[in-house]
Amino acid sequence: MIPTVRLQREPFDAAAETALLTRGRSDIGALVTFTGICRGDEAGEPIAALTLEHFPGMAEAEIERHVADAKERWPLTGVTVIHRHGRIEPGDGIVLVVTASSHREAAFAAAEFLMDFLKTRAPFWKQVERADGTSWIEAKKTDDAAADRWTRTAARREAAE
Amino acid sequence: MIPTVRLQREPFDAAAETALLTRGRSDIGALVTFTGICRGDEAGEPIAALTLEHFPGMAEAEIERHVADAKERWPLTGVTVIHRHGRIEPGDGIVLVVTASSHREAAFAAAEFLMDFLKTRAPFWKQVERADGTSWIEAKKTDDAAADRWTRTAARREAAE
Amino acid sequence: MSVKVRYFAWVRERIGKPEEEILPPASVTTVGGLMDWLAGRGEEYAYAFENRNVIRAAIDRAHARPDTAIKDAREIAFFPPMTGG
Amino acid sequence: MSVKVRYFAWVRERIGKPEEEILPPASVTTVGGLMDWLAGRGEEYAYAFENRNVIRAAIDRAHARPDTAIKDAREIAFFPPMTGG
Repeated sequence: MIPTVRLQREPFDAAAETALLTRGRSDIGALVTFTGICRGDEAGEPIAALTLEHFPGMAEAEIERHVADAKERWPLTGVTVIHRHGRIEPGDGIVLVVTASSHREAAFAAAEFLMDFLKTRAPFWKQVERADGTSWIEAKKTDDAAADRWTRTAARREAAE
Repeated sequence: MIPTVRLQREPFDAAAETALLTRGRSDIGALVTFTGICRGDEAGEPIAALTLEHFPGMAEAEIERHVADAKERWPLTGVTVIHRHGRIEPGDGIVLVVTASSHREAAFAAAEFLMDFLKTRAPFWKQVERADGTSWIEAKKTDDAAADRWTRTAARREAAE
Repeated sequence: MSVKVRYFAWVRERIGKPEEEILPPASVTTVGGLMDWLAGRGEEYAYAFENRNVIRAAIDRAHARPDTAIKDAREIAFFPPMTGG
Repeated sequence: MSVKVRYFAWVRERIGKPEEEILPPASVTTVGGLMDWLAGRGEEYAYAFENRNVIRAAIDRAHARPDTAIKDAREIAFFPPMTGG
């Protein structure tokens, strides 16, 4: 199974990506798709758009590292991660994660794992564009906690062995 | 938010359903789609098809009950559940669950919750069709355990109040 | 008072019909009691209910337990553990 | 030995440039030491590194910590906590 990892400025088509991943396959029992979408508000205030800055090279490397990690943790039969950069308007997709497995537990867990790490380890930064100017979104402690649970699980697993 | 719950014999189109759910919206930050697909094997043996029997009336009622429960537990901005019955061939979808929220935690949790309950509480039964005859799939203990974790969470929450 | 019983999946196959009207005696008051009574109606029923612990039931389309009272039930269904999703 | 440093998001905005070649003294051996040295280079650097605890770093495109040695680094990046996904 060769994962698809792509950074792009252009919108993505979730349906086309899942079709590519599942076409001609009969070993996929569970397919989980996560789409992160630009909301029309941020911290309760309306926004005009988000602009995503990223660190080319490192962003791909970090995503690929975590996709490889997910493949080791769960029996996946397919993974696609697409992350956009540049200007994104409300209602448009920012990130797409697709995971496939023979059973749902692995597909769900891997998709959540990848999202938690994309949020906290992949070098992307969101800038909010409002009528009165721009500002950078602050990182959320809850995202760090979400990513941390996978590390603690791994640590517990290793301690138990 | 009015959830979509549908039982049908016909295939579903996940992309069309998510488009319906998200169209014209700017309050959705996270969209999770789960598709359960008929695999080409069951318990290591190749199969020709699955046939899903269901209890009309009760199946809809059970799904709607759990969708209402999910809406109370998480701040969802959209839910779609479609479950097929009748004969389904390998590679074709069996069930579709779409959950939308402003943040990913709620969308992921609600999708897993609904799938765990669909597996254990919704009156559907899978019959396997093989070259040499048919047989009923046995319920898995792991599915009961998966559904049980939501009850335990609720019990703990109530005990803490 | 007569009640409609419905059977699904292999319970239906073993009994050989999807539904029937039955008239259990007044001494049958719970779902579990009804299973005992049905099991005594013939070979096919005995086979369907041979492992009563795995059989699930619903009264008027809501899940019921062996100790659930069947008073006022219009429809009682018996089926194996569910395997949808 | 000179090293390329890159800045992202508000670190870049505060310093006013996306990257530069720098030549820190031999006494600067860690990521944290480099932040201290950069902070002393002028007002814009002091502003960028005023709350050093929140600044993240990467050496040759892999996450690094304040105590990570910068020996052999070809490229060192500084940026705020990430907010993608």
